[in-house]
Amino acid sequence: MRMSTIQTTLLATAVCASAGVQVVLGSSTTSWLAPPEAPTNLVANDLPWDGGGTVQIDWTASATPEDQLKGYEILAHELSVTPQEQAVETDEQADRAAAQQTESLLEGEGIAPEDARRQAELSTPTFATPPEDVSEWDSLGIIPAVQTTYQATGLNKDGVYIFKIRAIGLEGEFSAPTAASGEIRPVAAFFNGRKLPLLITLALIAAAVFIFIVLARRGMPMRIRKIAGLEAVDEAVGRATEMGRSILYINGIQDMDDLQTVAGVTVLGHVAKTAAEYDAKIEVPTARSLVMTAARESVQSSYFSAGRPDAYNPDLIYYVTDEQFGFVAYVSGMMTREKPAACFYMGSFFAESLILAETGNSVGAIQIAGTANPSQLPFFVAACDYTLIGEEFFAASAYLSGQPDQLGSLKGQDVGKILVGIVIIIGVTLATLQAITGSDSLEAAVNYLVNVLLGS
Amino acid sequence: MIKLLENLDRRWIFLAMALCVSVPILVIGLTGVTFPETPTPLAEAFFAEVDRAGEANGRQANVLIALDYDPASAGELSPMSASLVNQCAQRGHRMYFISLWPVGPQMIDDSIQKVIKRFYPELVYGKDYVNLGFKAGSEQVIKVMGVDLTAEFRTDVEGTMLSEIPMMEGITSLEDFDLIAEISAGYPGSKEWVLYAATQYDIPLVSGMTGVQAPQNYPYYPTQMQGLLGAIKGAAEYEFIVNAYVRENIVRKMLVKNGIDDETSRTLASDLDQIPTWTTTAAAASMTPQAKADLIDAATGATPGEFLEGQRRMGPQLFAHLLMVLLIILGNVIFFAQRRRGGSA
Amino acid sequence: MQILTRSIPLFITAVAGVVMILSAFFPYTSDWGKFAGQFFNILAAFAFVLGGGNLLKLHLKKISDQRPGWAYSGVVLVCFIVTLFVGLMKIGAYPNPTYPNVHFSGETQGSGSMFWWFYEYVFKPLTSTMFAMLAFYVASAAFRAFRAKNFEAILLLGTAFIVLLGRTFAGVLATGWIPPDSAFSGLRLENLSVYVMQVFNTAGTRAIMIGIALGIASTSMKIILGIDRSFLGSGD
Amino acid sequence: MSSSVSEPMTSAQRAIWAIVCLVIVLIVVARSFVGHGMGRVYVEPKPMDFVAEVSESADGESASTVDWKQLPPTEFAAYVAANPGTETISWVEYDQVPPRSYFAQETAGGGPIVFSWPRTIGLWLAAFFTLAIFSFLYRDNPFYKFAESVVVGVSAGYWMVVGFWDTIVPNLLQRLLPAFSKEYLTPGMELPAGGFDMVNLVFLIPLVLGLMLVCRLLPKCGWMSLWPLAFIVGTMAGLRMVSYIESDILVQTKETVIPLYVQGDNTSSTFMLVWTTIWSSLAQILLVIGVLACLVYFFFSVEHKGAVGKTARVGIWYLMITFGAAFGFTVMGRIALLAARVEFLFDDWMWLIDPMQQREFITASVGLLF
Repeated sequence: MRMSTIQTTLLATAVCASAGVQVVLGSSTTSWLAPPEAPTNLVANDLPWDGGGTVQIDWTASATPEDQLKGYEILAHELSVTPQEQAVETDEQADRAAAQQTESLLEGEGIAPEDARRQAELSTPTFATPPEDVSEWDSLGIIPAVQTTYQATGLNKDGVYIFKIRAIGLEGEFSAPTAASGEIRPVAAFFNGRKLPLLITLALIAAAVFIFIVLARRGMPMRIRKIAGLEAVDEAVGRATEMGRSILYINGIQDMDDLQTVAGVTVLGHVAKTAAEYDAKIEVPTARSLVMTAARESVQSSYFSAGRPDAYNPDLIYYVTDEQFGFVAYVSGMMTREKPAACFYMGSFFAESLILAETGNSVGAIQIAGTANPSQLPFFVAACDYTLIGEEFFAASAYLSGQPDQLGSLKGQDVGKILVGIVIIIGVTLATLQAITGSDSLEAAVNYLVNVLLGS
Repeated sequence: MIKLLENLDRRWIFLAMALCVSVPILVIGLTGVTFPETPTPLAEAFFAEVDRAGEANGRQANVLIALDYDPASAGELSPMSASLVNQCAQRGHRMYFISLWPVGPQMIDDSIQKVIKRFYPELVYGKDYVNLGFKAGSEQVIKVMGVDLTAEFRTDVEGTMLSEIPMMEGITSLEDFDLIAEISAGYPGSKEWVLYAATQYDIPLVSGMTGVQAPQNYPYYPTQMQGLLGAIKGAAEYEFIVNAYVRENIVRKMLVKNGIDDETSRTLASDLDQIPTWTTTAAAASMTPQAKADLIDAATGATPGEFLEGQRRMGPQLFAHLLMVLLIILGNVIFFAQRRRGGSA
Repeated sequence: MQILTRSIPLFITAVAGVVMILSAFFPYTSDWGKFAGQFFNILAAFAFVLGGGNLLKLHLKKISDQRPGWAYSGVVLVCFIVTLFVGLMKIGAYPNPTYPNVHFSGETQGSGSMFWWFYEYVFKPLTSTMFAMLAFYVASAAFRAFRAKNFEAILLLGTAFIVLLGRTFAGVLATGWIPPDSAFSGLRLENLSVYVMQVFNTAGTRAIMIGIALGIASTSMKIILGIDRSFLGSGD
Repeated sequence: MSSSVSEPMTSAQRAIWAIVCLVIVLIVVARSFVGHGMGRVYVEPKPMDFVAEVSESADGESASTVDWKQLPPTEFAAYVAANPGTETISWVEYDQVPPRSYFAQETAGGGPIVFSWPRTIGLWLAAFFTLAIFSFLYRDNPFYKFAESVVVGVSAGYWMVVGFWDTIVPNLLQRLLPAFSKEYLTPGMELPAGGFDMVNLVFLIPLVLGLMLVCRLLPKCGWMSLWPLAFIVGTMAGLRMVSYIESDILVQTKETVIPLYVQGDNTSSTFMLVWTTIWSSLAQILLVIGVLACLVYFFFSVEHKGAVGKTARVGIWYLMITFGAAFGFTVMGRIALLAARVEFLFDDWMWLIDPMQQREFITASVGLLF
């Protein structure tokens, strides 16, 4: 809602420019020299459906014509409680006191709970009298004279405010301020209405994912396109077996709270299963102890399902160190010594991506990488044979697992992409037509789409 | 020749890189000459946003300065922080330093020592700037600060309670800041500030970042991030703008202090080259010779080395980039030569 | 055991996740979100303890097994313990001038303390030099890995050239002859690099971001609903 | 590509490397005997003296309070002499000063600035570690292994210390043990009314979860860490789900809703107007096409064939340009980091260059090089 400074400046310039004309034309009259008339009927209200901290202010325009005004200045004053009340106000007792008051009010008058609470809180403390001189009030800014409404944002949710407004003439002379508004506490509403579009989007995406998961569980076939990097997994494992060398799997350097690491563990399960079938050795150094635990569980169950539980060796999955470069130094040293035939880098990678891919390249390994950290993708793309890019990497874990739940959620994500695509196409079409025709109704439609449907 | 290059030991490449970086540093260090900078719109936007902080709310601006980096990235980022603090101090903004990185407090300390203590000794700790230190928890810290700042930050870095710090009065949540200025080296960093602060609470955000992060943050500019400095180039450009601004401001203040009227001071400060000749004119008669000498020094003297770090580093940058381009071309020449011979790539 | 290792953790995950989602929409619940956030931050600090403990365990084992290079494990341990002791005890740190009688009141990393010394002269040079090594690796990778194998690779290299040259003085040298206000000023390298960043890079990054966000949203939902529980150690 | 790292070097190559090393060593040795030497740190002592001011409480029942007052060194001596038996606390802090100040003091014949052994040793140690790490570029060696072990140990300890003092103490101990914290750790805190705030009992939850997390270290109790892990993963999932949808889906979609036609802003001539219109409209069109094409690339339900395949290919082109840009920027960053380290060696340690004007400029050292 905030007006950009450029817009304000433009408006101010426009106002000034027209004023210049006015001065020349109306030089015989002196009306613009006198202070402008004060605006009237000031009403301030807590903005409903918000997260708190915003007050809506409306007023009737000054009697002085718009083109003779520089604008209106919004003044606010946060009321301070008188000293003896302060002790109560500072801790939880105030809330309790307010709650009791709320109850009594609710019983007696049957008004809406939210308003009751606010009134209760307002009536408890007595406030120090605000300063008479408005120059001691906080100025919230000067807005163009064409406006008769303003949203004061960023106020203290627990504070109580009163407002005044005054007109400013072209020469910067002030009108008398209006009478103070009522005392307003910019409380938070039960539901933050400004977040409604977000909630709807969230619900849509969640519903799409959920519905497809349910459909998949009911046995609806889920077709997913081939992902090039994954086709190469068998080839890489096969080559390692042929050469009698090991497979190295790096699960990124982040902990289990990173969703990429979780996806990496799922991919590891598949690679380990293939390795078990081919009877190839797979080695997994990790940078986090929790990842080591998860990786052991995952590999063990893969060996079980491949029917080779005896071949599972937990000692090949081990923790090195949390320190980024310590870990890299260890892994690159190990790679030069053992020369693995295939290297997998699946997870969240940072600067070490380059060192790993470089070293892997120098020992001549087949390298397959997957990460959602875009900054590291160029190095993987350049130095590895196959790379899973961004969302592909998340999709890969679903694709490999072959579980209906995972595939269903992938379909749900596709629905999200279709939605985004449709909104972009409609929006761009409308905006382009608007830019060419200059139509007002189209402009309104675009503004509605951009500012309301897609959030503030 | 091709044969030789094919088997080139990578240590020769390392040596070439070392020379490309160290020789320009030596030469620039000895001669003090740097390459001229032409600021791009992004750096100008960064400067303008810091400059106008607080104007919308019509008060002295509260600027939250988050230095989320460690010494490993300081090479790229410390010039940005130095210039940022320089601009804020010169502009009279109140500075609140925090960090989401464990070693961040040291970076804050460096900036305070290097800029505030040295060039703005008149600023008072607790009134003009405060160091709130590090908190663990990454984006969760931002999230909690959005609701209740004191729940997360109870003391400053020296253990003084926030209630005893004058400038903390009236600061309860992120919304009480007029600008968030953030220097970031990764996670948590600019993306998190965009996600959890700028987008949620509609607070202006400017961010300086390492080159690695810059491409991913471009889509946020200019709606969710009002200024963006990428890598050492961004730092050098910003440094250039801030230095010019600071010099102009200092000269103007000096003139006003010496009784020159505002209008003249402004025009003079905007064209510093004319200062030495101007001091010989009658208009400057009211100034003492000492004041004149100080003024000429302020207008034309050398910029302190602290504020040239970024511009100095653009020298090695140029030669290293040329080396990189050369290496890629050379690598491809070998690649195509091999392919023609039928060798495997 | 199933209850302790499966049911309760899944319940905790669901509650924690739902609370975080609700607190975004219902201001009255933002306090819950605040508590959850604070708890998380405290846990994050405990995770450092876990990391330190793991380190201790790993290297003690290496030493007791007398594995190759165990002497270096000894170095790790000594450094770890000394840093920890010096920092936790605030050895050589000055108290806060307001409370000179309380030893622990001062700044942990205050200039002049032992802990600061460790930071300034050990931690800082080591980590930043480790990071600086990447400049060398980048050069060697440029020579060996970036091959114009196909059209895609040529695009990648071409953009890299534009950025590399456009972001230094070389750009000005190479294309500075194009007048800045002519019709072709957009072809000056420094302008071209900005154009590439704002159009192509923004488009690509934006699509990647939207895709990843969708991936994260659906994975988060699966985690909260208990469908994806691989983080608890197994795929099912 | 086969590796060339493991190939033995020819003797000529070895000789070149030996010469390079020798030259560096010679410069260092020579440099330390020229002028004021190199790599020295000077500090200025700053005495901090406090005296106790005991004030009796008004009612005479509760204990008297002690206030500590800082006095300048001159007043301090007089105060102590005047009030024997007063409790005092004193220590000396040291501020690092540029060597220039020390040289000036020497010329002037005396002053408070002194040479600092701990910091000078530290600086040389830092230089040693820097070179030890760089030595890995030549080959793995004991110096590097030593430096690597040190960094692992120190960083783990460093994180624990900072986490303890900056998070555990203020956010956990202050809440659960207010009296203890005020007495020994953070005397500046305010005690809640009654000495303890019952609301803070809720902070027992993170304490218990935290201890359970640490239980991962015990062989039998590993499962206990699953609870805090579940909490971490759960909060992260909830937090990220909402914020990613808001910031990366809604806002990014909104940013892409732009008109494909933009009027140019250069009105100097009709040609320039048309030209800038084409140029800026083209930017918008390319942007929208790019976002849509890349989205198609990430679409998993349809095979990349026919029209979809062609669009996806355009998507890949965009992605490759994106990666090229990322590569260029990454290179920039890495080189700046290296430059910073080299500056440390040349400036702080070897005193070859002096960009911060910390010392008198020594021309002799320049002569050594050129």
